[in-house]
Amino acid sequence: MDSVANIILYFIVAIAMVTFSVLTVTSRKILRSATYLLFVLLSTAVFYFQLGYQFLGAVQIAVYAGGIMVLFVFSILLTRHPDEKTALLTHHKRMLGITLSVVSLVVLLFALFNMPLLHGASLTEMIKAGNEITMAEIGTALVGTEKFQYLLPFEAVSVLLLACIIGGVVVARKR
Amino acid sequence: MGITLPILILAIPFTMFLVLGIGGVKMPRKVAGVIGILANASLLAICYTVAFRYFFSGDTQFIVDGVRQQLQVFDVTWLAFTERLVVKIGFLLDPICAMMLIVISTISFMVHLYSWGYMEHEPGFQRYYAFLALFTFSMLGLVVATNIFQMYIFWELVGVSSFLLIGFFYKLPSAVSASKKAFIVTRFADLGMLLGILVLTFYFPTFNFIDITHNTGNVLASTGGATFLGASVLTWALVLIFTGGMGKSAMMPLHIWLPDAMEGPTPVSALIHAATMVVAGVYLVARMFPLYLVEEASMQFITWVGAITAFYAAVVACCQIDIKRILAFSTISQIAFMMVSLGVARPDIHEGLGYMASMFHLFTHAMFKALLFLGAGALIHAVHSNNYTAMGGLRKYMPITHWTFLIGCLAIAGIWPFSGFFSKDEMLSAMFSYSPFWGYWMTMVAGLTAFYMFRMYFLVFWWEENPHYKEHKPHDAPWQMSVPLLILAAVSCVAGFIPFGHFVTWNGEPYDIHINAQVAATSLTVAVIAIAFAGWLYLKKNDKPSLMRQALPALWTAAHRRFYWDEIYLFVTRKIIFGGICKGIAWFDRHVIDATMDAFASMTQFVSVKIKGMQSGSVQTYVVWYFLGALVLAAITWICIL
Amino acid sequence: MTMDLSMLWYLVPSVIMFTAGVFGFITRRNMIAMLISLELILNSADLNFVIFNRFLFPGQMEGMIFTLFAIAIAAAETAVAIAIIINIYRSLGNTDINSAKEMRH
Amino acid sequence: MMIGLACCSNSNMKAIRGVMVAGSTVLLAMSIWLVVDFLGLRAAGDASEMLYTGSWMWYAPLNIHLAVGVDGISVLMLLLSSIIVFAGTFASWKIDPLPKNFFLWFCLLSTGVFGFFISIDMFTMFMFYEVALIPMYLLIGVWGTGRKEYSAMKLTLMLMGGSAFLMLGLLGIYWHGTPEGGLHTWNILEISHNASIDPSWQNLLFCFTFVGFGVLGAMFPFHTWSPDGHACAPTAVSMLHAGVLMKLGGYGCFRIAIFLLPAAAQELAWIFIILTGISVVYGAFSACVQTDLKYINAYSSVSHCGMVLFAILMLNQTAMTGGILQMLSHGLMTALFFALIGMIYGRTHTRDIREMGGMMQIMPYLGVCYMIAGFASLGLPGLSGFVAEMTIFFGSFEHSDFFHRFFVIAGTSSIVITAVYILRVVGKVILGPVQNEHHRELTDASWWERLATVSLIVCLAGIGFFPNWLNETIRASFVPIIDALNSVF
Repeated sequence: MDSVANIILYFIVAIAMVTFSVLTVTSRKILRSATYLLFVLLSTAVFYFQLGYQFLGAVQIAVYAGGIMVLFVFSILLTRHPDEKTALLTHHKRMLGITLSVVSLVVLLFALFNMPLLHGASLTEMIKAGNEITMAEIGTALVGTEKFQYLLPFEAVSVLLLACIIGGVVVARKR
Repeated sequence: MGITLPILILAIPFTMFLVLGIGGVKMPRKVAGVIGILANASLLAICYTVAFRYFFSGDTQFIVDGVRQQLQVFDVTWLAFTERLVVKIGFLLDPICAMMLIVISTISFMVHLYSWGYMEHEPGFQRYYAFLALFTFSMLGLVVATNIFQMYIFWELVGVSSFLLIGFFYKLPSAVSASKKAFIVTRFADLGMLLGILVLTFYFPTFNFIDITHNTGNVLASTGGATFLGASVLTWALVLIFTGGMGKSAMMPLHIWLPDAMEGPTPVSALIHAATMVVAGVYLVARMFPLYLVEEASMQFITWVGAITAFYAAVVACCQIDIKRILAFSTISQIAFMMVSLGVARPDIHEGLGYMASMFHLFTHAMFKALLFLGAGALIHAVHSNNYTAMGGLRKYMPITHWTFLIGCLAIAGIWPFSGFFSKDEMLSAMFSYSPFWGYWMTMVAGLTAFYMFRMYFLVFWWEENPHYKEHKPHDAPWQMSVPLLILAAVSCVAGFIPFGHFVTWNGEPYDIHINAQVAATSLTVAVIAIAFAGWLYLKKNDKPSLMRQALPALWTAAHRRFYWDEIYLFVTRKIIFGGICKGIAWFDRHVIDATMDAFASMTQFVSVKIKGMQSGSVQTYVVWYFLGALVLAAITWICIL
Repeated sequence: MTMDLSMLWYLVPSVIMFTAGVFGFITRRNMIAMLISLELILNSADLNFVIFNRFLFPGQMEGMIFTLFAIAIAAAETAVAIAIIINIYRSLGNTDINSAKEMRH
Repeated sequence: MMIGLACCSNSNMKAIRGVMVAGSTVLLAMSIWLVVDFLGLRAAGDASEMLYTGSWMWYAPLNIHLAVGVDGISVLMLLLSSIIVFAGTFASWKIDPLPKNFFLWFCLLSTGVFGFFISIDMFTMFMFYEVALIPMYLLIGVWGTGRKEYSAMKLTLMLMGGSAFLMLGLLGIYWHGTPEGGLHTWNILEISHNASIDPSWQNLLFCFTFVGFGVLGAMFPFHTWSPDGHACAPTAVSMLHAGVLMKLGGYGCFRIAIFLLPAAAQELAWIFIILTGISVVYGAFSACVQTDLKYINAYSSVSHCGMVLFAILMLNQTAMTGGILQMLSHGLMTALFFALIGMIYGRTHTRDIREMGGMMQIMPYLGVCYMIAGFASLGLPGLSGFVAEMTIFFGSFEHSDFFHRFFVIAGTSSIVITAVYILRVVGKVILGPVQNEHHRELTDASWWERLATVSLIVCLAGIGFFPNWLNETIRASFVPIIDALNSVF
């Protein structure tokens, strides 16, 4: 049995998430959709918190909502006027998009609701059942080489990020 | 008999061909001429030695109890098709071969000598001698063949040397097309011969002449009575082989190449298209004579082809303007005479008189026809035209040519005591003994022969003088050309008295020639009447010939145009084979076969263009497809779960 | 029935976010907008990782670590993508997906 | 070996020529030595099917070996190839752009050919076959003339299509060629000894392999790559392709299709006899109306190669021997033809026979050579074509049923048609008056061209004059195949 506050929080966040997702992809002003995306990302972060992954939530806010969004905004401002509207979609394309998304949504939801595994245990039990994940654990996991420890991917990602930095500079630099 | 001389007979002309052909370009004409003449003189000596030794030495190799033997001097393997079908190259010496050796070497020598004068100023004289040497080699190889395949090999080679010599003036389109025609027509005939050989050897697997002709019964038995389209296979084989002979000997309907072949230099016409190569067909039949005897039908075929050709060619010869063409048709007619004579020869009719007579005529005809051609060459040399319309009244200007030509004409007309009389008389009596119909028929042809020969003779040497002579006075030819004329004229005068039956008969046993008085009288009378008629028409310029022409315009035109054989052939080859079949196939190839292949390609391309949209590089489209795929998978899963 | 915050609850918004992302990705012509939609899809996937980790394997943290890496990679990917988009914008003058048909310019 | 030579050379023309001449001469010498040695071994009484055998494991899981060995036929084919490579080197003395690359591909092509002829492992055989095919695309596409891209593509695609069939056939033979439980093998000799392929499978596989090789042998209706390909290819490539590569088809047909699948060969030969019989006559008729010298020759190749396959399908020793002789003869002759056409084209810049004439007056040497090639093609005694054709006809005539007779007679009639088209060209191009006055300034052959043509003519005449040793060598090599065929009944 979850606490009511938790449930209310859930609903607020879920509704915000759904609304802003839809708004993100339907808004004709690109800067706005970026802003809506920010809200989606934030609400996701809230979910992470709620699910007990504080570090992850923090990363989500810092990297995604902080870093990536800035990139987006910059690029949007660099490539078009802020109030410029995207052209209206051609009818058949929009219809195609809507149909496809709705159909897949239906199919996915149908599948979700028919999956018995997904009901059952509640969040609180789960958080209680599993230990809270501490920063120390995460830290050890990231730099260890044992089973369930991720030094190699960690290094790979760092190299990847470095490559991205260089790549981004090379690609975007003025000729 | 040693093998040195026979090998030399083949080796000398071949070496000469190589020497003159490869080194000829850098050789001065004089040197080439001397080499050619000397080589031919030695060839002549060797051939005479061999032939005389064969006929007169009385060696038991050559003659046993008065019967002349066939002797394979050597026979080496050339190519083994199967264990039994082995092609050999060898040297078969027998009466007809020895006779042909004499004929070929004599005429070849005369022609070489004559050409020295006639061709001296032509470019490519060395090449000309090289080709002549190649021809001599091939012809000798043909007559000495021990087996039918060797004969076929050399048969092809004489064809090609004939092609080369007819096309000697290769800058002239007419010469080129004449050579082409000659080669293709004879090649077509050779196809028949090849098929004949294939059929024959399928049943009786040997090529060797002696094996075939001495075992005719076995050959017949080996076919096992098989028939095809109503005729026995042996008949088919023999008729097909004879087709080869028809092509080479210019029998109807394969005669069309010979008149055109006159585009070649005149001495070549004398050598190849009068004396030697064109009688190859006769020689072939004579070679296989015992086998032909077995199949009555094939003999009938030969007789009929010969008789029709003889008459046809004689009629056409009456209406030609070009003197070489007249001689060409006369050659056709005379060879057809020999064919008929062979066709009516039977062992039980005067011991195969027709065979002997045919060979006799072959011999005499070679001499006097070569004479006539060389004489015609001298005429052409003098007036620079082939047509009698450019001639007339030449007897005063060219006495030697005139007298020798007259001798030739008398010989071919069959006037005693010239050689043609004797041989023709023997042939006619053979025909009369076989069937009076053929006798009278061929007598009529003989009369026509006398008529057209003297028509030409009178038109060329009498009639009226051509006005051009004032500007350009004709004169007799240089000695190199006159000497052969005189020699051949002399031969034509005396050759008839050779007791030919002692030398050449179908089975090697001697036979005494005796003039059949009745036949001789008939043919002589006919010939004299024909000559008189010709003289009445053509001795002096008058309008009787043109009146006659106007009386029968259609006949004259038809005969002049050789009864439209060339046109028929042209139609068949140009329109049907070339225009129809070849063009059709080429069209089919381009537009059906190739188009099908191209269609495969363009279909592939079409499809790829159509589905190219899926690979547009547009990520959005990919996503759409991806999701559609995912949905389909989901649907499938769902169905499966249900 | 008791109001349990079960797995399903969390998955539904995630699914909706995902389909919204798909919709945006398919329909938008602006490359940045497409990138934004892509972020939505990615985000929903991240969220799913976390949800599954929490509800099915609460004692472990593979899902979380994976999401952690995913976020890092998403950041890298976005940076490069944006660099490319800006570059395209420089050479073409717009960021329309349909105008970038050829690889070389 | 020659690749190495060519690779070493820099792009200096002289050096490349030097390397090529040295290489091809060495190759020629080695081939002649091989033939002599082979004949010596045979004479010494070595009667095994293949000599100089060797086998190296290449890829064990599929039991692929690099197995080599030669019999009389392959020895002669090697000799033929090296002669043509030799002549081709001289014929492409002045190849224009990128001479090094040209010769490099040329060498790769010849490597494929040589490899093919010495392999007795089906897989390596196939591999070399492909190695020989691929360079064709580049050689035609880069150094060709006219619609070269189209032709190169067409040629490659059609031959690749053939290879696809072939691969199916070979795989089939591989899987079925061993008795139950045995180790699958690619080795031709082992498969033939096992003789375990089920007849119904044989029929299918025979069709696959025969069609596969038949495409390369220009069998009707898969011949259309040949005219276009030959017309556009550079001289040496035409020579090598028509002279040797098309022979791969015929060689494969008897070495694999007939040798390994004798029952099917007996049963299905009639289908292919019809097709090849059509090829023979059809090619000849088509050649009669073409106006491009190379097209004429390409169609004539279709006709002659049709004759090769036709002879092989007769399934008796004489005809098959004739088929091989025809391969040799056609290889030399057609190489000579293409060399000459290339030389004429190089001077006149046209191959249209309507625009040429009287070449004999302008370039007598080339004219004479062309006539000799023509005579060889139409089967003049004393040159190789005659020997080959006669052997084929006499061999084919051993079948006495109406069906075979009909096609043999049709085949023989092709010699007349051949005469027609050859003489047509000779009459128009070589003889006759000069058509184009500009042509009068052209020069006759240079020394390297003379060397190329003389080497081929000598071989043609050599076969034509002394055919019997070839005949005996080939005949003896057919014994195992004939045995295989006879064992079926």
